[in-house]
Formats: sequence, structure tokens, C-alpha cells
Amino acid sequence: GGGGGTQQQPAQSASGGAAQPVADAALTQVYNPSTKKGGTLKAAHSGDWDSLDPADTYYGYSFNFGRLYWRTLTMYKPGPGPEGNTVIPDLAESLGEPSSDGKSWTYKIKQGVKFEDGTPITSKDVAYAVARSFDKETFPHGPSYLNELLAWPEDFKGVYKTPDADYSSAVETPDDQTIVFKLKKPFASMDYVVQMPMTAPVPKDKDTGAKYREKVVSSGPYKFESNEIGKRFALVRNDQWDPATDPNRPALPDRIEVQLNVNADDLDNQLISGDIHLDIPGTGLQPAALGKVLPDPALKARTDNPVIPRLWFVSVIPEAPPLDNVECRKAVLWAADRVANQTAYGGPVAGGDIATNVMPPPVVGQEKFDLYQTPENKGDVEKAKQALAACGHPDGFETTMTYRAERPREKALAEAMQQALAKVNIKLTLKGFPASSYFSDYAGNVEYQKKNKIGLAGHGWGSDWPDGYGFMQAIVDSRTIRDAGNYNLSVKSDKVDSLIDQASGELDATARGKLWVDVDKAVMEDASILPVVWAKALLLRGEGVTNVAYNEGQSMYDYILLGVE
Amino acid sequence: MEKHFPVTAGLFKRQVGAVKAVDGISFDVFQGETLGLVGESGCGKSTTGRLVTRLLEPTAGKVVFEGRDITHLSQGKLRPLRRDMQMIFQDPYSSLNPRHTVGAIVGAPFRIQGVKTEQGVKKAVQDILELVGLNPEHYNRYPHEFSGGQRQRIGIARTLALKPKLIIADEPVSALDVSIQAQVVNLLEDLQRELDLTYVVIAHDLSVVRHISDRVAVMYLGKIVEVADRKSLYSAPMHPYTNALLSAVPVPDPKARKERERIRLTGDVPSPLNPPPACRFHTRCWKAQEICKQVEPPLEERADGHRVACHFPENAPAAATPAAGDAQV
Amino acid sequence: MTAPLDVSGASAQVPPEATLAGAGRAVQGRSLTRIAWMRLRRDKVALSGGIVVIFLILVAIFATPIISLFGHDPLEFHQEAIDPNTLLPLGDFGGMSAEYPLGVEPVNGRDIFSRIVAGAGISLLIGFLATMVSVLIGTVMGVIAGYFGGWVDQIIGRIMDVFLAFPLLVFAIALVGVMPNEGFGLEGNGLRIAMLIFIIGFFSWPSIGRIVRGQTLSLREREFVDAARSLGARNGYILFREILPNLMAPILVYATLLIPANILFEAALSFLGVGVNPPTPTWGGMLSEAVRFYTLPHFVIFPGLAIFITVLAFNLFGDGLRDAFDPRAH
Amino acid sequence: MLTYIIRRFIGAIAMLIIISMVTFGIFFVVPQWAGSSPEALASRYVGRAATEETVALVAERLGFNDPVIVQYGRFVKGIFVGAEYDYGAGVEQCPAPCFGYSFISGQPVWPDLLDRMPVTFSLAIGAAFLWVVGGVFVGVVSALRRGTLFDRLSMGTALAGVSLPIFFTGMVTLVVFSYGLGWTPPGGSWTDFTVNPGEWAYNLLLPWITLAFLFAATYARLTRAGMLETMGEDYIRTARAKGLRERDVVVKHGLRAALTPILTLFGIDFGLLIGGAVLTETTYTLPGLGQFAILAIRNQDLPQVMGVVLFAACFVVIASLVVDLLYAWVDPRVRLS
Amino acid sequence: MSFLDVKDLKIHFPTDDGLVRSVDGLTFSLERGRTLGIVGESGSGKSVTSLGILGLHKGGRAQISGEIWLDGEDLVSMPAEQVRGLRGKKMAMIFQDPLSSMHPYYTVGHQIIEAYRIHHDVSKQVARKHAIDLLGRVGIPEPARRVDSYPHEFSGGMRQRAMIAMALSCDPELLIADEPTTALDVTVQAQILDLMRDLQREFNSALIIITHDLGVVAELSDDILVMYAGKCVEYGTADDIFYRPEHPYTWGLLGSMPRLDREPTDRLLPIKGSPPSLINVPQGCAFHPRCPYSERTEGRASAEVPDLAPTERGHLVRCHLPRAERRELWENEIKPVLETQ
Ligand SMILES: Nc1ncnc2c1ncn2[C@@H]1O[C@H](COP(=O)(O)OP(=O)(O)OP(=O)(O)O)[C@@H](O)[C@H]1O
Ligand SMILES: Nc1ncnc2c1ncn2[C@@H]1O[C@H](COP(=O)(O)OP(=O)(O)OP(=O)(O)O)[C@@H](O)[C@H]1O
Ligand SMILES: [Mg+2]
Ligand SMILES: [Mg+2]
Repeated sequence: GGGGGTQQQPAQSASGGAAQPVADAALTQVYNPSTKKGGTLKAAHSGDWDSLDPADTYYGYSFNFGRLYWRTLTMYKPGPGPEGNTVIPDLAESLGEPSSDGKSWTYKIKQGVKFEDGTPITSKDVAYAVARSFDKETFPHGPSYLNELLAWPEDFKGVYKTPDADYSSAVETPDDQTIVFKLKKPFASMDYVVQMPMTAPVPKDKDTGAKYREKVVSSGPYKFESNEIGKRFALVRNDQWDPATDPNRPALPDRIEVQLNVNADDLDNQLISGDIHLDIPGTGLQPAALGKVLPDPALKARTDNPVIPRLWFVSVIPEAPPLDNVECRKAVLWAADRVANQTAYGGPVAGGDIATNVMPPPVVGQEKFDLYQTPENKGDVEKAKQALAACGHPDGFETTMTYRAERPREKALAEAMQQALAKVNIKLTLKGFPASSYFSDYAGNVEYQKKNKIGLAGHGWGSDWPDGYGFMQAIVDSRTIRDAGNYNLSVKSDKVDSLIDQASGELDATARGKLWVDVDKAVMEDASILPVVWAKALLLRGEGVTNVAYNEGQSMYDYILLGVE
Repeated sequence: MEKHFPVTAGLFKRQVGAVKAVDGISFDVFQGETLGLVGESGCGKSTTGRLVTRLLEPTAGKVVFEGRDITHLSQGKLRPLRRDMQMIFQDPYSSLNPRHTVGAIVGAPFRIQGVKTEQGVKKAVQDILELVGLNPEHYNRYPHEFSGGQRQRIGIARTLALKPKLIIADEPVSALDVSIQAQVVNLLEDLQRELDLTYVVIAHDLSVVRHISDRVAVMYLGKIVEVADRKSLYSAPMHPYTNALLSAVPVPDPKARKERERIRLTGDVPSPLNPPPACRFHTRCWKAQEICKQVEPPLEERADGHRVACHFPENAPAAATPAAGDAQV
Repeated sequence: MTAPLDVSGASAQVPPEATLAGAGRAVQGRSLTRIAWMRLRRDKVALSGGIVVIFLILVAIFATPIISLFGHDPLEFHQEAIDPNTLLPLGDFGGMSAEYPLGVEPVNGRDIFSRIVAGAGISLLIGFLATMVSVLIGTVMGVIAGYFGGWVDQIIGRIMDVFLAFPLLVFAIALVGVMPNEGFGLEGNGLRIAMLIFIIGFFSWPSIGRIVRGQTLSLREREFVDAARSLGARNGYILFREILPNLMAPILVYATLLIPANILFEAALSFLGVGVNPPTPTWGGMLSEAVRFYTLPHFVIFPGLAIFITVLAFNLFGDGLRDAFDPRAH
Repeated sequence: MLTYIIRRFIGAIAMLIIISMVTFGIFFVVPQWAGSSPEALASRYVGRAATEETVALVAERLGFNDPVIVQYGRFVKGIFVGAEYDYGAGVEQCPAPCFGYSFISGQPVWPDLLDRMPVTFSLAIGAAFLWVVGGVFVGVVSALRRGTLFDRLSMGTALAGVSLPIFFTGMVTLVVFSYGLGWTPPGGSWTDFTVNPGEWAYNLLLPWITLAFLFAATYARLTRAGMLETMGEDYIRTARAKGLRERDVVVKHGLRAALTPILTLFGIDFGLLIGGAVLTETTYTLPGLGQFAILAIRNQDLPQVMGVVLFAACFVVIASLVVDLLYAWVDPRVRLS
Repeated sequence: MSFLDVKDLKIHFPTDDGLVRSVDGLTFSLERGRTLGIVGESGSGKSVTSLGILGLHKGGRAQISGEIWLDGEDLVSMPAEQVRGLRGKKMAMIFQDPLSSMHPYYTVGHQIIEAYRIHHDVSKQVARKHAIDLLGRVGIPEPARRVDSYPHEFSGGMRQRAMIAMALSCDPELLIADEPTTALDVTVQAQILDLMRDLQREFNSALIIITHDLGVVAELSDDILVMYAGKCVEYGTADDIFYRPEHPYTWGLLGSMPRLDREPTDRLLPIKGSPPSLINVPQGCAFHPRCPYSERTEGRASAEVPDLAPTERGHLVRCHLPRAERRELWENEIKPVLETQ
């Protein structure tokens, strides 16, 4: 269930703004508030989007940034502070109305919203967008929550392959304003799901399938002026967007330019110098820039250092003997030097806080506990040896740890683990694999795991939305495990699974939160995950950028608020 | 005997022609004699030598050695015969492997042929070195430590190792200085006398050939145009080409230059890729007539042991004064 | 009559003064190799290159004692030498001190000195063995192509062309990146190093192959080959006894020049993140990490210098070797 | 002459086929050693937390369920006759030469390659100009002043040049000249020549110089060796005996002949460089073919990998053909047949 | 003073192994219209001498001393640039191997035109006409077509003709031919020798012909200089050298040659040993280790260098043996062996 449903004024007027550069200024309030329109916001990305198509993207920054050119039924409440975790209506007049059995959710679309070409947006356009996102062959990247939640007809193969199919059993539009989602089973977090871009309206006559990404039709305050995929694109004002229907987006800049595939270090340098205003992925500065920014008070004052709902962790895989014995897994957890691990991930500032359990603090209902407390967090050789003895390997054992070769931090983590485990005679062999096939061919491939006796695998997970289900389900539910492409590499516990079922079915938010903590505890008892850090990002506010606020729901700066001086 | 080197061209490497390096020549060499083979560069002398020793596979024809047809013997069957038939090479610098010691080079024949000697290979090699006028103590030296003449002696020593019967010497002295040339020529003669060798000496220097040969064959463009014993060839050459060759040799006698009258050939030897038809010499011959362009003259015996391939041979067996050279234009 | 000038008999033993000092006495000849060696000894630059090479080899062999004497375990973390916030080394010049002669790495504080010393072994091992692989393949292919000629030569020539047109680095990356983890009785880093050696060696053989082919082609035309053949020597004898000894010098020279190229190749692969598995230190790998910390000069400079000096030393030595074997250079 | 070109052309195509098969093989065979299935391959190209159905659909769409031979055949067919691309809402024609569509971005590969071409080409052209002019000049002067301080210094520098890995020099120059002194733009800067030639040159200055330094070394050494050899040739003596001025002897007679082997090397180097200066582009993050290749491999984007590899190989082939033709033109003794 | 006067010419090359005394005190002179032949074994310094005259010996760090007077000017002390101006115009050279001596990348015509235009300020067309003329004069058929051929398209004889045409392009007064026919077949050699003789008559130039073939020298030369180890050992008219040679080395050369113009001898009379290296020239008379008569000098042969002493009529000989003894040896021991067998 969502938070407050009341409409709020744009954030900048709600919070008292800070104009003096102070570290962490944008975490709790809007930094450098402004209502001045105009200017060009220059943004850059060190990599590339998966897709600009709302049906085919699954990156947090993409959800965040996409709101500049699309509107979804609901959205995270813009602005700083804990309120950012709550959802508010966007295209919808209000949050969803669940039916009493919790199996259907109804939303009403606002009047007067239009596409960039002036055609009014109706519930049919939203329904079409949802239906088209069903086609995973065409849109393999996007999330598939709605594919699974909604009661799609048996023979429905997507709007392209079965153009005449009637999918009203899943999503129905009784009139142009109303849209009803029909679920297979009760589901409480629908308001969170529909803030995802699958519900951004797509006009059927402009839909070009996989090529729609090249020319997305805007429903938000900006529309595409140009789009060179893989290189750059530019957004300009959409004159058909009516601010009256949209109190949440101040839409300050006249123009937004995005450069793609910029060298990460250069990007940092340009951000520092003010040549660009925004680092799109919002994962923080590179080590070289850290060395420059942290010691320099003036630069440090421009930073924000939030904890984000992301866990970096090591899967301790029970498939590889002797790790099939829980005591051996515990030995690994006891022996790990958490400080060294934290350092590997970038230290307390850029890396994150030492994680003692799975769920990170920003997740609603999270509780911090530590089943494997060690002196100064540096690992406890004694306890580890006891665990080893209990497991029947007092002289240690050998196993393999994988990491993604292109990720220096994961590599550093692997090296740190190797050092720490060596102290209790657990010998680690390290293996780096290409990130692109890490989950498909190697660490996330069951067959490969078994064949190559992969005992430990470093990776990470960020939630789609900050509640227990959103964060935990994908990485601890053993029933998600399939042949290849797994993100849950190690948690195969019936206890965990049943607790998950219990938690998902619980409609009361507080009780649900508690149940998720129980899931967390069960996982830690199973010792199949070694949490490393709850990620923190050292974000740098661009020079001359106004209205900067860290939004917890996006775990990034709120991109729809930004303006330029 | 013939040897055609294929010439290929085109997309799929069809054979479009052949270099008729050696085109239907026949000669025989008798035990104990020296046959000289002369001709201008590119006329096929070396090819002939290599065909006889089967370093090249003849395109057609036969090589008969001691009554045995060795034309198509496999290399394996040929190996024992190699002992009897050896070759001396022209270039004393490239015919010795610079990485081997003299001992290894001269001893190679024993090793390759698997011949055992009574007192060991080393002694045998040293004996041969002595025979060719080298210091046997130079056994462990390398070829580059020797002068051209000495190197040629090493090469000769190698050919002698297995006491061959026939030696084919391809321009054995033409890379050497005059004074050294004489040393080697003398050595070859001495060895022939001592070891009862048979030589085929290939050279382009007519005076050297005359000095050491018993019989001489003159080649022109892959064909033998004249064969005769030394005396009759040099004193009464029948083929116009032989005549021209002889008269072209400069004579170290300042007075003679005023007296001599020469035959001057014009032009160069035509390409063997595309030799003139019929008599190949007709393009440069001052006596050429229609028939020379039509009919190929056979190599016929015109005088005792004197064979020539010409429609209009020069002097009948009549003699000319050797000192002045002969010249009739 | 025996003319007074005629001395062609058994007594003509005037030594070639050009090469022999004491006539007749020095029975042992000086081979071309020894002459080249004498020339090399006079070439100070090449010699100093050679000395550095030997020094590097010694360092690689005695890496463990050197490290235990002057540094720390190359894999050991030294968090105390690192600023926990910035993760950069504490102290000036990247934490250079008597304790850490060349400073420490950021993040984990590993001793750069001992990592560079330890890296020498990997670089040289891969450089040498990969070169041996390419020399082996290159020589065999080159000799076969050059000696037998004809269609064999054509085919090998085309194969070399293919290798030339391959974007090698790209291929090596693709291959190394997806290499299996066990095989050929090896696993882990051993397999990885073996794979690197094979891949680097396999991709650089055509350079040697071409040279050997060219040399063989010209050697084949030399008359001593005909001489051996006319003595009834088999192909094997001619190849191994006559031709191969003459190829040794060029092979040695180009192998010496190929070693630095292969060291660079390894460094490039490590730099691109597909080299030896961490935490084993390699120079290229250190450089690739240094990219992220380019503001730390010591982190960049030392591994870079190590590569540079090694490659330069080999190049100098190889150059000198070539001059020594090639009389034309004098 | 024409038959020569045709033969070379056929040879080149055979070569490209081999290269493409090997590339294809690496992509499919090596993962199979790791026990890979079509689904595993497909799960590389889906979003995180994709369902099994999604993976199966993608495997089908990308054709991973067909035997490798069939997939290869489809690829080759695409190059020669073009292909069709189903984008869900319709079908797009991809005319020959069609290297297919990226597994990841769904963009056609060919336009991407063409798009990146100018970067690599600019890099190669500029650097090649610098290193040829610089290397040849230094080589000639060194040869003429053999044994002097200049000779020894420049040859020493040359050896140093070939001994420096580009990723090291690149990094050092970037840190010093861009980040430190601010004289040159940061890595990753690129402006198209047609947009602003000045900017274009300014952005490429540093990569040009470092790359040229690396290559100039080889060229200087080669030129020097070549010059020393040709200047000892008989025809140089003849030229002098004619009374020709020394400068003309060096340039018209010596250099002319010494340059031919350099031409060969240049053809190979330039061809390889055009095919993708991987290390240089990585160090300077230039958006050229080399970077494209690295990204494609990292992403295991087969159509892109195939595209860039064949593209690169083509350039090597073309360059060596051009060199051979040039050679025949420069050196009249060479006859092409 | 003669047209060409070379006095005590020394050309030494310092090398790693020692000082190479390629030419060590050579003196000779030559008039217009006359021919000097220089003979000697390989490495005796013949080529270096000729290159020295043209100022082309500069290969290494050559040291040159002595005087070379050409038409009243000393080339040794003249600035290099001035010598260059004379090269090709006043003195020209024909080299041994015409293939390697012509630039493979330029047409024959181009190379002749170049030679002509260095010294004559004329248009390319005029120079080309001249080149065609010259090619015709040296007996190349179809000169107007052949002018555009490359050297490799010519046969050996034609190349040598072209080489001669190049040398003659500016009507040089001194022509040096360094082994002009060694690479050629006899028949072609004869053609070239004829050509050179004819051209010399026509141009009335001074000709130096360098060779190791006594036959060639005999064909062309008026005077002959025999070189051994960088020194002149005998210098005289052709008749002197062939009919009255007084140096044992010259005897050796004559004895080594099989001759077509005489009855074949049974054995040749070679010189023992081989020529010395010019770094380690034997002490005293350089020839003494190979000389069969060196014992007869009571050790002087290995101790002191003999003078180049005149006999009658300008015939110079460098030998320790007394003149009478030499003549006796020649008349009684050598000549009969050479002529009678
Ligand atoms: N392997 C070959 N392929 C093609 N042509 C060849 C080959 N070997 C020789 N020839 C040609 O055959 C002809 C005869 O060559 P050969 O070497 O027998 O001549 P030669 O009389 O020995 O000449 P020289 O006096 O120059 O040694 C020449 O025109 C030569 O070009
Ligand atoms: N630039 C040089 N540096 C050192 N030594 C040289 C140089 N040029 C010639 N020589 C030496 O000078 C000596 C005489 O050489 P030159 O070429 O004059 O002999 P040549 O009589 O012409 O012999 P050939 O008959 O072989 O042509 C040789 O020993 C040669 O090695
Ligand atoms: Mg021959
Ligand atoms: Mg000479």
C-alpha cells in the first residue's frame, strides 16, 4: 500500500532550500531551489541505455529520467527525504482502487493530458502500452511484473503477433478514463508496479515495435528533438504538455542534452568543472575523482552521500562441496574481513556501510541485525575455525570465487576475500568473467556452477521498489532459479521460501515488514549470502544546477526537478 | 634429353609456356676423358649438369650411366649411385655450408652414404684434404676462414671423398682470380690423372675449356651445336657460332689485335622462353639463309668425331693457324 | 719440367691472412657464432641491454627472497597505509617510505615494489615461452613453406595472410575472455598462463614464419644444398643438418626481438583485463588498475617503467645481436 | 593485371570467409565448452529478472535454436543478399551488406560501423602522416649522419619509442597535457572534420602524437637501415659519378628506393590501424572502430563482433592489395601476374 | 704535364679491424687519346683508384693524399662541390655491373637525360633528343622506343651500352671504365670493346680501363699498370708488359692464363697462395710470400719495400731482384715455359 495520496506542491516550495554548498545538502532538502525556467541541462552517461522505449528498459536512472518524456499512472513523490519513497498519482487522478479481494486495481486517467502531437491520452493508450509490453520477444529488457501479475488470456502472444486478441481479462478500459488491472492473485503493491514505465501511454498508430525506441512519442513535458542511439539525444519542450495536469514536474530547462558512452573519468572531470550538469547513472564518482573531491573542502561541499537500496554481496553457493554444509558457509561468513571488503567497494564514503544483513536500510521496514558479529568487523578466525571443525574441514578447503572482470570493485572484493579466507586455510581461486555473460554463462548458470565448483560469487542487487518484496524476492526465492541467468545464485532454503509466501500474502504493511525481516534472518542463518556493503554513492551536484534533491524512491537525484541557472 | 621449366599465368595457373632450358641434346662422355661444355650465359649448361646428376628431373630423354638408365630412378635407388657421380659447384662461397667445419663438410659424404672407413672418418677426411692441397689440420676450421681458392679446394675434396667415377664441374673456376684459377685447374688435372676420373667441365671461358678438355661441346640456346675433340674444334670450328665465339675471345697479345680480324656477332642471345624456330642461331648468323629459318639442322658428323648442327658449316677439315685465330667473313 | 711458379701440389698452404692471425697454429676454427659473439662483446649498448635482461631474469628467479628482504608479500593488504575514506595511500608520493620503497596501491595498500618484482616473473615467463611457441610454429611453417615451395608454400602463405588480417588483439580478448577454467591437466592460473602463452605465441608466429620462409628460400638456392642432394642426402638431412643451422642466427635474433613484443602483448591483454587472473601481479594489470587512479603518479609510473625498461633492454640486446650476426651492419 | 586483381580478390574473399568462420566459432564453440545452451546464450540479451519465457522467446528470435551452421549461413546470406529484421510491428529490409542487427541495441550493425569509421580513419590518417614524415625524415638524416650524436640520439629515442606501450604513454600524456596542463582536450573528445576542422585536429592531437611516436620509431629505424643499404648501392655511385648534387642523390635516388619496403610496412600498419586501433582508442576513449570492437566483445554482441572483425580484415586486405599495386607502380621491376 | 697526372696517390680506410691501405702511393699519367689499362687481382685497389680520381671514394672515413692533376687542376685539394661539377662533364665512369649500376626505378632515358641536364641547361625535350641520339650512337636498335625502357628490360649488353651512353652524355675528356665487360658474355664483350675503341677514337678522350683480364687490356691499352696490394708493381707500355715483363707477379699472371692463341700448355703456371688482405700487407715487398724468387734477395724482400724503379723507356718495376737477373729469369726460365709447351 502506498503513502499519502494528497497532491502536493512542487518540492521546492515545500522545503526550505539551502543555497550554501554543504555536503549532503540535497539529502534532506532541495538544494539551490529555483523556479527559473530556461537554459540547457547537459547530462552525460558513461555507458548506454538498454532502451529509451518505456516497455523495454529496466534501469533505475532510466525510470527516473524517462519521466521527463513520459507519464505513468503513479510516480514516486518528487523531492528529498523519506517521503520520496511514497507513490503519488501522476497520470491517474488518484492512487489505485483495489477490489475487495485484492485481485483488481482501478485507476482513473486525468482529463486534458495529451501526447506531443496533441491527441488526448486515454486509458486505451495506457492499456495498449501495457499490452505491448507483454511481448518479451520484442522487449526483452523490460520488467515482466505485469506479465506475471495480470490474468492474460491463454492465447495472448502480444499485440504484434496476435493483433486482434482481446486482452481485457488482464487490463480493461471500460471508458476512456478508466483502466482496470485484473490480477491472477491478490497483490498489494500495485501502486508501486504501475509507477514503472510499462504504464506510460503509447499511441497505437505510432507504435513501431522494436524501433519505437528511436522515436518515442512524449506524454511528458519534454519530447525528442533528435536521437542518435548509442551517441546522444536531445529533448526539447513538449508544447502539448499541460502543467495544470502535472503539479509534480516543474520542467525548468528549455532543453536537455544527453551524451552517451562518455569516458567515466572524463565525465567526472567535466562534472567537477561544470561542463556538464548531470551524471545520469547516478552511481557516484570514480576513484580518481574521489581522490580529488574528498580532500578538497570546496568540492566536498558539493557532494551528497546517500545510502541507496542496493546490496553488494557474495553468494555462498551450497552446490559446491563442502559449502553444502551450512557450517562451512558460516566459516566463510565468520572469516570474512568486512572492513577490507568495504574498502574494496570504495570505503565508507564511496562504497557503502558495512552490511550485516541482506536488506539495506532504505528498504521500508528494514531492520539491522548482525548474526556474525566480529571484533572491529575484521573477521573472527576463532569462530571460523570452530565452524570449520563443525563442518568437518578443520584444515580448510579450496573453492573458487567468481567476479565480473570489468568491475574493479568486484575484483578487489575477490582479492580481499582471498586474503581473509586464507587466514583460516580456505584457499580461493579467483576467476573473472565478462559481465555480459556473467549470469547467463557463468556464475548464474547452474550447470556451470556445478561443473566448475563455484563456491563464491560476487555481485549486487538493487530493488525495483524499496519494500521487502521488491528487494528480496529476486535474490532469495529458490523458486526463481532456472538453468541460466539467475540472480539468486545460492539461497535454496524451504524455510526462506515459505516465509516469502507468507510475507507476500500479508496485506498489513507493518506485519509484512516484520515478515521480510524474518526472511532476512532466515537467509543469514542459512549463511548462503555474505553481505558486503549497503551501497552508498558519492554524488556530485553539478555546477550551476538548481533544484537538486536526492529522492529515495529513485535513489538518485530527482531528475524531473532539476533546472539550470 | 630435355628440360622445360613450366611458365604459368592466368587466373587458374594454366601452363602457358615453357622455358626450353635444355631442348633435345645428346652427348656421351667416355671413361677417363674430360668433356667441356661451353656456351653463353643462359644457354642451359648448368641445367644440363643438373640433369645428368639428377638434381633436376628431365622432361624427356634418358640419362644412362654405366649402362644403367638412371633417368627415372627414385631418389632412394639413386642414392648408392651418387657415390660414383659427383658435382663441383661454381660459387665457392655458397657451395659450402658456413655453419659446418671443413671436417663436417668433407666428411658429409661418408655420413650421408653411411660409408665406414678403416681409420675413421676423420683420418679419411684429412687424407683427402691433403690430397687437394689443404692443411689437414684445418679440419676444424670454418669455410669463411679460407680464401676463394681454398674453398674451392674444400668443395673438390668433398666430391672426392667417395672416390667417384664421374665428376661434373659447373664453372669450377669462373669465380676465382686468374692466379687462383690456374691453381685449381692444375689441381683438377692432377686429380684426374691420379684417380682416373671422368670430368664434364662446364664453363664459359673457352680458353679454360680448351686447356682441360679432351672433347668440347658447344651449346647455344639449349642445344648442342657442335661437338668435337679439342683440337679439331679449336683449330677448325665448323659451326658459325663456335667460330664467332672463338674470335671474340680477347687475346693477351697487343700485336695480335692489329692483325686479327674478328667475327662480330650482333645482338644478344634470344630468350629461351621463345627461341627462334629451326636453327636457333639464324637470327645472329651472317650466313643464314631461308632454310635456316625453316629446317632445323641435325647434329651430324661432318668429320672424324666432329659433329655439327649447321646447314652451312664452315671450314672443311682444312686447318687454320691456331696462333692467329681464324677469321673468315 | 716443373716450373718454379707451380706450387699447386700438396704444399700450398698460405693461410688467408684476413682471418687467421697465427698461421697454421690455431687449429680450432672460429665459427660464425663465435665471431658474432666477439662482435657483440664490443657493442656496449647491446651488452648493457643484455646485462639488464640478465638482471631481470635474476630478479624473476629470486623474486621470493628479494621480496622477503625488501618488501611485503605482494598479495598482502595493508589497510593501515590507506586513507579509509579516499582509499588513497597515506603519506606523500603514494606512501613511499623505507617500508614501502615504491609506495602502496590504493584501496588495498599492497606493496608496489614487491608486486613489480613478482610481476617480472610473469612477464618474462610469458614473454619467453610465448616466443618459444611462435618460434616453434614459425620455424616449422617457415621452413616447410620455404623448402618445399609450390602449393605448400601457397597454403602456408595464405594462412599467414589470414593471421595478418585478423585483428589480433580483438581475437585474443574474445578468446581469453571465454576460456574454460580447466583443461589440459591444468586449472586456475596455471591454465590461464598456459592459455596466454599459447594465444600470444600462436598469434605472433607469422612474423617469424615469414623471416624463416624467406631465409629458407634463399638457403635452398644455395649450392651447398645441391651439394648435399647430389651426395644423396634425404630431405630430413638437408633440412636439419644443412638448412636449420643456418637459420639459427636469424631465429635467435628475431626471437630476441619477439620477446619484447610478446611482453607488450601480454601487458596489453592484462591492460584490457583479460590477462592473468588476479591477484597475481602483472605489470599490464597494474597499469590497467592505475588507469582508474591516474592521479597517483607512482601507481602509473612504476609498472609502466618496468615494462619500458624490460622491453627496451630486450630490444637493445636483440638489435645488437642482429648487428653482430649481420656483417653488413659493419 | 586485371587477372591479378581478380585473383587477389578471390583470395581475399576466401580469407574473409575463414576469418568469419573462426569468429563465429569462438562465439559459439567456446561457450559450449562451458556447457552453454541456446537459453544461456539468450539470457545474455535480456533484462535482469527476465522470465524463462522471455529467455526462450529471445533465443528463438535470435535464432540460437538452429544449428550453428544454419546460423552462420544466415549471417553470410545477410552479407550477400541482405536480410529482414522483424521489429515486432513490422519487417524491415536490411540491404546487403547486412551484418545483422545488434543483439543488444537492435540497431543495424553496418551503419554503426560506417558511423565509427571517420574516427578511426581520422586517427590513422593524422598519425600516419606524422609518423611517415617524421620517421622518414629522422631515418634519412640518421643514415646520412651515421654515427653522429644525432644518429645515436634519434635511434635511441626510436628504440625507446617502440618499447613504450601505448596505453602507458597515452595515460601519461593525458594526465600531463590534458588534466594537468590543460593544453589538450580530455580523452574522448571528438569532433567531425566536416563540423569543425580546427576542433577535429585539436581533439586528435594527442592521440596522433602518441601513436605517431610509437610508429615513427619503427619507420625511422627502417628508413635508416634502408637508406644505409641503398646509399651503398652501385646506382648511387653512378648518380654521384654523373655529378648529381648530393641532395638529389639522396632524395631522388636513395630515398626513392629506400622507401619501397617502408611502403609495404605502411600498408600493413595502416590497414591494421584502420581496422581498429584498439589500444589507442581505449586509452583515449575515442568512439572509433577499436572501441566499438572492444565494446562488442565485452557485450558479446555477435553481429557487431562479426561486423567489426570482417570490416577490419577487409581493410587489411585492401591495404595490402593497394600496396602491391603501388609497389608495381613504384618499382617497375615488379610485374603483377 | 700530362692531361691526367696522378702522383703518389694514397687512399686509406680506417676500419674496426685496422687501416685498409687500398691505394698506397700510386703514380701514373695519361694523355688525351690514349688508353691506360690497370690490371690486378681482386682487391688490389683498382676500383678505389678510379673512384678516388672521381672523388667518389668517400664511402667511409677515407683518407686521401697525393695529387691528381686533371687538365692542370688538382682534384685532391679542390673543394668537393667543384669536383662534383667536373664529374660527368669532364670525367666520367663506366661501371662493372650495369644492372646494379643503373637505378631500377627510372627509365634508361631518364637517367641519361638527368646526366645531361646536370651540366647543360636545356629543356627536357632537347635532352631527350640528345639521349636518343646517344643510344643510337652506342648501337641500341630503335633508340626512340628504347629510351623509355627500364634497365631490367634491357639485356646485359644493351645495359652496358646504355651505361656508356650515360657516361658519354657530356663528352667527357677522361673516361674510366671499371671492368666494363666482366659481367658479359664473350661475344657481347667483344662488341663492347669495339664500341669503346671506336668511341674513344671519335671523342679523343683519355681512357682508363680497369680489368683483371689481360686479354682485355691487350685489346685496348697503350699503357698498362699492374697493381698488387694497393701498389703499382709494374708500369709500362703494352709491349713492355706483354713482351718484356720484369716483375715476377706479372709473370705469374701471364703464366696463369690458358691462351687460345698458342698451343695448349700441359700445365698452367699459377702463383701460389692468395692475395693478401690490405689490412695486413706483408712487410717489405708485398708479393714476397708468393714470390718464388724472394730467397734470392737475401732477406730484403721481407724487410724493405722495393722502389718503383725505371728500366729503359719509362718502364717501371718494383722489385728487389737486380735488373739483369730479372731479364735473365724471364728470357731463360719463364718465357720458354709459356711459349713452347
Ligand atoms: N628453375 C628454373 N625455372 C625456370 N627457368 C629456369 C630455371 N633454371 C634455369 N632456368 C632457365 O633456363 C635457362 C638455362 O639456365 P642454365 O642455368 O642452365 O644456364 P647456364 O648456361 O648455366 O648459364 P650461366 O652461364 O649463366 O650459368 C636460363 O634461361 C634460365 O633462365
Ligand atoms: N669504403 C671502404 N672501406 C674499407 N675498405 C674498403 C673500402 N672500399 C674498398 N675497400 C677495400 O679496398 C680494397 C681494394 O678494393 P677495390 O675495390 O679497389 O679492389 P679491386 O681491385 O677493384 O677488386 P675487384 O677486382 O674485386 O673489383 C679491398 O680490400 C676493399 O676491401
Ligand atoms: Mg650456370
Ligand atoms: Mg673493382
